[in-house]
Amino acid sequence: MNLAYYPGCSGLGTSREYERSTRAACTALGVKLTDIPDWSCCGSTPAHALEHALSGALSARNLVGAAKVGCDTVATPCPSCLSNLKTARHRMADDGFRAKVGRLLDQPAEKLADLPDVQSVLETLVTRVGLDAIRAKVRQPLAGLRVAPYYGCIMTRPADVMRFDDPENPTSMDDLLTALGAEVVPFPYKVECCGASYGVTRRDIVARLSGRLLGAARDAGAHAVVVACPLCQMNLDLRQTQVEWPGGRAVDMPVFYFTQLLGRALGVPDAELGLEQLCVDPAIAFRRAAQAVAARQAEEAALAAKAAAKAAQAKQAASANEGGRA
Amino acid sequence: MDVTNLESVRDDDFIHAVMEESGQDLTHCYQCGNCTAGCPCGFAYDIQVSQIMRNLQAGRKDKVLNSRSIWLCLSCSSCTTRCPNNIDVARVMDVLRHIARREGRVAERGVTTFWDAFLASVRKHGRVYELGVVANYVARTGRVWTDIDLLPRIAPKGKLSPMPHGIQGRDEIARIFQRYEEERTR
Amino acid sequence: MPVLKGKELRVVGFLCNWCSYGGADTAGVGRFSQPTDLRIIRVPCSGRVDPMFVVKALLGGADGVLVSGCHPRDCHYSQGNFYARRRLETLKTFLPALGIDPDRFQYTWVSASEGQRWKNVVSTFVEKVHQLGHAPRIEEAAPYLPLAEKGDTLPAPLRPLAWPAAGTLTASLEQLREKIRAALPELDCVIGWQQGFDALHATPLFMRKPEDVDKLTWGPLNVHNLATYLPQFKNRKVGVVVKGCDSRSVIELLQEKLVEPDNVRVFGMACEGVVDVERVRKAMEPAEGAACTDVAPAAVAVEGDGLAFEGDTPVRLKLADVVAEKCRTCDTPVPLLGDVVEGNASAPAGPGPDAPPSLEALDAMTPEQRRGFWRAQMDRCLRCYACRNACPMCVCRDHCIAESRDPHWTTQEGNVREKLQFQVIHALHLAGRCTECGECQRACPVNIPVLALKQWMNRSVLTLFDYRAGVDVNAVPPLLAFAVEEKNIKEHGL
Amino acid sequence: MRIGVFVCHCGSNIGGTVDVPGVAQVARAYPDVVFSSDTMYACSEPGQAAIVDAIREHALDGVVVASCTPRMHEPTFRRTVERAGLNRYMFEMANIREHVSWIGKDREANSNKAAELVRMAVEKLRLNAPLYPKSFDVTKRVLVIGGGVAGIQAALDCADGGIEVVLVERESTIGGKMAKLDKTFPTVDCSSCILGPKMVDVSQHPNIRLYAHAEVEKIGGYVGNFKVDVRRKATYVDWELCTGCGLCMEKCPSKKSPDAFNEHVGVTTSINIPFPQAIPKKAIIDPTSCRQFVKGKCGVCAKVCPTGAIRYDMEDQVVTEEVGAIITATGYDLFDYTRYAEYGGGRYPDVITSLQYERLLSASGPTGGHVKRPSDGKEPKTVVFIQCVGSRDRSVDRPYCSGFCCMYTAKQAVLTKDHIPDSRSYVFYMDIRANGKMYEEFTRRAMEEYGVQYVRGRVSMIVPQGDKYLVRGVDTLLGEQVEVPADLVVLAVGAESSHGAPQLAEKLRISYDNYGFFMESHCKLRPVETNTAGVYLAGACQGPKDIPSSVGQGSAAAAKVLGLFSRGRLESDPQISQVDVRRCVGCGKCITTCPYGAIEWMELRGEMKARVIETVCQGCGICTVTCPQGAIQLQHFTDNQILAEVNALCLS
Repeated sequence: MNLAYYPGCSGLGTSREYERSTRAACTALGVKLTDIPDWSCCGSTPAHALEHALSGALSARNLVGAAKVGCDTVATPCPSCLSNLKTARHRMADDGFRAKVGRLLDQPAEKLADLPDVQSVLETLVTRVGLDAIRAKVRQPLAGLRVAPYYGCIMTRPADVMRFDDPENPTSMDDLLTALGAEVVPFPYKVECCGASYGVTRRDIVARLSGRLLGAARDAGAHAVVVACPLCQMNLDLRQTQVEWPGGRAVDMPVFYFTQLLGRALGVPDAELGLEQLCVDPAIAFRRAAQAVAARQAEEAALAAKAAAKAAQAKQAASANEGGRA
Repeated sequence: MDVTNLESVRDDDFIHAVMEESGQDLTHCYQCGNCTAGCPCGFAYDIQVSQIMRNLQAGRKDKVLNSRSIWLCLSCSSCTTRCPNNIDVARVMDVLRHIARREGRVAERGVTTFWDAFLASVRKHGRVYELGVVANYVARTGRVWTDIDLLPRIAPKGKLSPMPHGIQGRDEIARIFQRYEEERTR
Repeated sequence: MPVLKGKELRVVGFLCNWCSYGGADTAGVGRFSQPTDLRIIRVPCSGRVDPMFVVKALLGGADGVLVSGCHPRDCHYSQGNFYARRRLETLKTFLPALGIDPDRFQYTWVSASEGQRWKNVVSTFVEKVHQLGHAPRIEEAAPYLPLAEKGDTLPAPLRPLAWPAAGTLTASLEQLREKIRAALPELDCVIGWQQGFDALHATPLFMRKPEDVDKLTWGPLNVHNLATYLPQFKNRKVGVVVKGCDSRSVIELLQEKLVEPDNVRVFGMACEGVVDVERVRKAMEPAEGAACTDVAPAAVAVEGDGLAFEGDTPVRLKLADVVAEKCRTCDTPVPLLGDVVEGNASAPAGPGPDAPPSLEALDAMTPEQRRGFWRAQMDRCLRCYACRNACPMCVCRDHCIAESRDPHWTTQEGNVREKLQFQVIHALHLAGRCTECGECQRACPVNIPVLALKQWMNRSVLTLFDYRAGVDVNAVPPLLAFAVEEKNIKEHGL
Repeated sequence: MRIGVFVCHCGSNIGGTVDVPGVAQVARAYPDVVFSSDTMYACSEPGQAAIVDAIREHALDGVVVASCTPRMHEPTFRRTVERAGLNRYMFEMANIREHVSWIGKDREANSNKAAELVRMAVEKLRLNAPLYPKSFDVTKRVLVIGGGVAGIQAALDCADGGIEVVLVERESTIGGKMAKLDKTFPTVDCSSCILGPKMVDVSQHPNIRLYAHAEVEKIGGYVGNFKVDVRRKATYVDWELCTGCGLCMEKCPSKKSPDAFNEHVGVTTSINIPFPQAIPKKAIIDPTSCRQFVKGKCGVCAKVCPTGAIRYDMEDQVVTEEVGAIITATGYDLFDYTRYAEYGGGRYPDVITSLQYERLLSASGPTGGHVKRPSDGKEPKTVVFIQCVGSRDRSVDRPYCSGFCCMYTAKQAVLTKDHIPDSRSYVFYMDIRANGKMYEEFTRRAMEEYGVQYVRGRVSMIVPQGDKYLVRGVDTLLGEQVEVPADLVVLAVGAESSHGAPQLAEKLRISYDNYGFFMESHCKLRPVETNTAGVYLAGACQGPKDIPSSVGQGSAAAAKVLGLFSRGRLESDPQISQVDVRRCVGCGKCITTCPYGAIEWMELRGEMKARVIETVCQGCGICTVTCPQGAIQLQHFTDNQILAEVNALCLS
C-alpha cells in the first residue's frame, strides 16, 4: 500500500507544528509518506461555497497527482482538506459532475473515474499502524495528563462521505491517547463546531463557539485539549484570548495536536514536535499532570503509612499483652 | 408583519433549481427542526435553518437568498448528520450560496470578501498564502484592526511565512479558475 | 361496430389476480388514462404464466407481451413470482434465437396499491412497442438459407482441429465385452451398437445372450445415444454402453428419477469422436448426381487419425474433417459415470467449450435473417417428430403435448407457425435439461439444425444460473428452483 | 353450448365512453352466444333478475357479464347464476370499467377493446367446466402464539367460545408489554389491576393449555388441520412441583442477574419469578448467571426448595399439538435507542427508555414506585421527554409512526407530576397524535391541568453538565434554539417488529413488510386475516398498536376462528390443480416446485404418479407450468382456457 501525503496549505504556515509533528511521529512509527509532487490547495470552504465543480477540480488535481506517483491512498492531517478531497472523490461517481470537473481540469473525465482513496492521518495511524503497535512503541507514557479529545466537526461527518468512526461520538483519538498513557476526560463536544474560518470575519461566532468548547474542557478538569485540525487549533489556542469563557472564568488551556503528544510519548525530541510554537504554554499541561501524579503518589503514601501505623499499633498491643501475662 | 400570499411568493423554478443542484428532495422535510436544534451558529442567524428549509418549500426565493444565515453557515454538517429524513441540509445551504453568488446577492459581504481573498491567493500561487489573504481582506474591507491583538501572540512563533509558497503548476490552477469563469458566464 | 384501426397495436398482458390485476383496477379507479392497446388476461399468479403462452402470443401476431406479478417476497402464494422470474428471464434471453426482439416481451412487478405505477408501466411498455412498430411475422419473412447445397447442415466453419485424434484413446473393445459378459446374467439386457445395414451405419444392439456380445462394435460410427432407450426399460434391470456425451444423458435421467439407479448398469467407453455420416457421404460422393447409397463402402476401418473406406473407390478421410459437430466442442470424451473402460490414461481432454458451429452461425445472423432462416427451415420440416423421438430427455413419449388436444398447444395445421411452436416447446422443455447430445439434429431426415435452438437455450441457462445439465446427479435444475435474490438477473426497468 | 352475454352501462361509468349496445350487438356474432343484451346496472336487483330470467328463458348454460372488475362483483354474479341453476363456475366476467371506460376517452378504441374483452371471456367460458367444492373435517383447537394482551384476549374469547386453546408464550410469564406498564392512558387506571384478572382467567380456564417459556418450532399442515411442534425451553425448575413460594429467590446468593422484566433497571436473582402477579407464578433459573451453572457449585435453591422442584439437568422438550387455526399475537419490541449517539448512545445513566420509566413509576418495580435517577437515586425535578426516538426517522430506517408514544408520553408526564408534585416536565414533540376516544382530551389535560410543557421540535443532542443533562433542542413555533437542564431524560422509543418475527412468518407462510410486521389480507377489509387460510393476526405483530386496538383485534381474530369452526366441515376452493394420471409420467417436477407441499406421490398399477392434496392446494398453478406433459392442470385456469384467450386475441 503506497501512501501519498497531502500536507495542506496551513502546514506551511499557522500549523507548521502539526506538519512537523505528523512527519516526526510517522517516521518514528515507520510510516512512509510520499509527498504529492507540486500539490496545490484544495480550495477549502471558499471553493465549495462558491461552486462544487470548482472545489472538485482543485481537489481532484491532487488526487490525480497522487495516482501519478503510484499511490492508492492519500493521507492528510487537515480535516478541511480531507473533507474536500473525500467529497470530490465521492461525487466523481456522478457522470455529470465528473464531466464538469473534467472540463475544468481540461482532462478526459474517465481519468477521474477511479481516484485514490483518501483518509486522515489519524485514520492511517489507528487503522494501518494499529493501537497495539503504537502502545508497544511508547517510551514515555503521558502519565497523569488529563486531556479533552476534540475531533472537530467534519473529521467524521457527513458519515456517508467520511466513512470513519462514529459521526456523533468518535473514539479513535480517545483510544490513541489512552494507549499513550493519557487520561481521557468525558468530553461531550467532540464534534461540535469551533467557528471554523469565521475568526477573521465574525470573531463573535468563534469567540462563543470556541469559548463553549474550552469551558467544557475546563469543567471536565482537563489539563489540555487535543485536536486534529489546524483551524480548530488556531481558534482554541491563538484565539484563546478572544473567546467568551462560560461563567467568565478564564484559564490557560494548552491545545495540542494529537501528533505532538503521540511524538512525545514515542520519545521524539520536543524540538521536532514544535511544542514551542503553541501559543498557550504546553508546559502548563505537563506541570498539572506532574502535580496530579505527585498528589496521587502522596495520597497512596499517606494510605500506606496509615496502614503501617495501624499494623504497628496492633503489634504493640499484642506484645503489651504478652508482657502483661508474663 | 404583512400577510404572505403563498401563491404570489412561490417561485417553482427556484425550488426546482435548488433540488436539481443539491440533489436533495425538499419535500422530504417535515419541519422537525432538528437542523436548527443542532446548528452551532443558529444564534447568529437571521432565519433559522429549519425555517430556511420551510421557506424553500414555499419557494420564497428572495427571503432565502437575501438572508444572512446562508453566509454564516459553518458547513459543520450537524444538520445533515441528524436529519431524520436523510436530507443533506449542509449541501442545500452550499447550493443556496452558489445561486446567491450567481445572482450577486450577498448579505454578509465580509464573509465573501474573505473567501474571494482566499481564492485569489490560491489562483495566484496555487497554494494559500495566509498573510496575503488577511492583507488582501483588510485592504478590501478597510478593517485595519482585524486581529491586530493576535499579532504579538503569533509573531514570535515563527509560523507565518513572509513569502508565498508558489508551485510550478501555478498557471494550471489559474486556468482552472479561468475555465470556471468561462463556464459560469456561458 | 368499427374495426380496429391501424393506430393500435396488439399488446397482451398476463396479470396475477392478487397484485397486478388489482393494481390495474386501482389505476382505473384513479382514472389514470392509459394507452388502449393492452388486453389483460387474468391469471391467479405470475407463476401460472407459462413462457409458452408468451411465445404463442408472439408467434400468433402479438406486437408485445407484458407479464406482471406481485413484488418479490409479496407473492400471494409466497413463491410464484420467484419461479416466474426465472422462467420469464430465460425466455427473454431465448427470443432473439427466433429473431424476435426481446423488447417486445417484458415482465415486472406491480402491487394492488400501485395504480400510478401501473399507469407508468403500461404507458412505457406500450410506447416502447409503438417504437418497434408492428411485429414482423415469421411466416412472412423472406426465406434465408445460408446453405451450400440442399441437404447440407449449417456451414460449419471447419477450423483446424487437434481433437479428436484417433488412436489417442486405445480403449479396448475386448475389455468392454468382458465386462458385459460378466454382468449379463443379472441384467435383462445390455444396449450397445452393432454394424447396421451397411458398413457406414451402426445400429443399436440389444444383448441378452452371451453370444450377442460378440456382435458389439466400437468406433466412430457408433453415433446413437443409447441412453434414449433407458426410460422404456423402467423397472427392469438393464445395462447400457455410453460414450462421454451419452453418459451426461444418463446422469440427467437419473437426476430426474426417470430411471432408477439400481436398475441401470452403465458401461462407459472413452470416446474418440464420432462421424457425421452426412459429411462422410459428401466427402465420398464420386461424381455429380450420384445418389448417396451408391457410395456405401464395403468396410470402414480406423487408421491412425483417419478412416479408411474400402469399396469400388477406396477413400481415406481425416476424422477431423467428417467428425460430428458436437465432438468439435466436446469436453467430456470420458464418461462421467459407470464402469468405464479408460483405455489410454493419457487421454487428451477435448478442445474445450468454444461456440458450437450451428450456434456460431445463428449468432452471426441478423434478427431478420434468423426469422427468414427458421421460416425456410420450418418450410422443410415434415413434422415427423424424429427429433423428439431421438431425444433422450423427451420422456413424455406418447403424452407429448405436441399431439395432445388437452392441452392443445399446437394445431395440426402444417404451417411454419405451428411447426416452430413445437420446436420452441421442445427447446423450453429442455431448458436446463439438454446435454447437447445432438440426437435431435442427427435424426432429422431433412437435416434441420434444431440443435442450435437447444444450444442457445443452454447458453442462456449457463449465463443466468451458471448451470450445466448432465453433470451432477444430485443437482436441482435451475427452473425447478429459485433464489430470493437472483445473482445474474437484474430487474428490467419498467 | 348456449352462452348469454350481458354488457353493463354502469350508469354512465361505462356507457359514457363505450358504445355498450354496440358491444352487445357484436357479441351476438361470437361462437355459442345465443343471447346478448345491454343492461343499466347488472349488479342491481333488476339487473340480476334479468340475468336469471334470460338463463331460464334461453336455456343458457354459460353467462358472461361485461362490467366492472371481477375482484368486485364476481362473487355476486356467481350467486346470481347459481340462483338460476347454473354451476357458479360457468360464468366469466369482462372488466370493461376499470380496464376500459375509466382509463381512456377514445370511444371507438374503448368499444373495440370492450368487444375483444367480451370475446376473450366467451372463448374461455366455452371451455369452462362445472366445479364442485370438496369438504373436509376440522380440528376444533386453536393455537395462539404470544401471551400479551392481544393473545390473552384472543385465547380467552376462543376458550369462552368453547374451543380448546393452546397458548404459547416465549417468556416465562404471560402479560407481555402491558404487564410492565404502571398505568394506562387515557383513563390512568392501573395496568396490572385490569390485566391481572385476565391473566388469572387464562391460568384457570379449563379450555386453555398454556406453554410459557416455549416457542413454536415447526408448523405443518393446512387450515383445519395444522400440526405444530412447540419447544418447551428448560426452566431448570419442575413447574409441576413449584408452588411459587419465592423462598429460592430470598436465598439465592447470586443477586446480579440481569433483570429483563424490569428492563434492566437494576438486577435480580438468578432464580426468580419475574413479578408477583406472574402467570404461571413459577420460578425459573437463568443459567448464564446462576453459580451452579457458571461455577458448577452452589445448589442453594435446591436445598431450600420445600417441594424439591429444582432440576439443574432439565433439557428442552418438544411437544406436538394439532390445531385447526392459528392466531399470531407476537407483539412488538422496542427500538434500540443506543443508535442515537447524540443522545448518549447508552452512556448516560439518566437517559432512559419510556418502558424503563414505566418500571420506575410502577409500585411493583425496582424502586417500589418511587421515581429515582438510576445514577444517584435522587428524585428528578426536571424531566424531559423526547418523542419519536426511532419513529418517523428515515435515517434509522424507521419511517413509520409508532402510534402510541404520544399518548404514553402524555401519561408519563402526568404521572410524573403525581409522583413529584414540585417537578416540571417538558415534552419535545413533532406532532401530537391523539386520535382515539378521549385521547385528545387527555393530552390537553396534561398541558392544562398538569402544566406539562409541550415544546414543538426535535432534540439535537444531550450534553452532561455537572449532575444535570443539558437538552439542546428547538422550539419551531418560537423559531428559536432552546435548551433545558434536565435531571432525567425519558426517550419515547418507537415500536419495531418483535425479534424473530420474520422467521416465524416463514414458518407460518404469511408475508411480512420491510420492517418485519406481518401483512394482513386487506388493510381495510380483512385486517386480522392473512393470505394463508386459517392463520390470523392480533395486536402489534401486524403493526404498532395501543391496548384498545390490540384487545379489539384479539377479539376479532377469535371471532374469525369461531366463525371458521362454526361449520362442521370446511369447503375447499375447487379452483385447484388436478392430475390427469394418464398423462403423468411420474417425473415429480410438480412435487419439487409446489410451495405448499400439496402434491404427493401415489402408486398406480406399479407406477408412481403425482396426486394433489385438495385441501392443501391453494391454486397458484406453478405446477401446471412445471409439468412438461401438461398432465397437471389448474382447474378454471387450464392451459386450454388461457390459450383460448390468447388465441381469441392473436389468431383472430
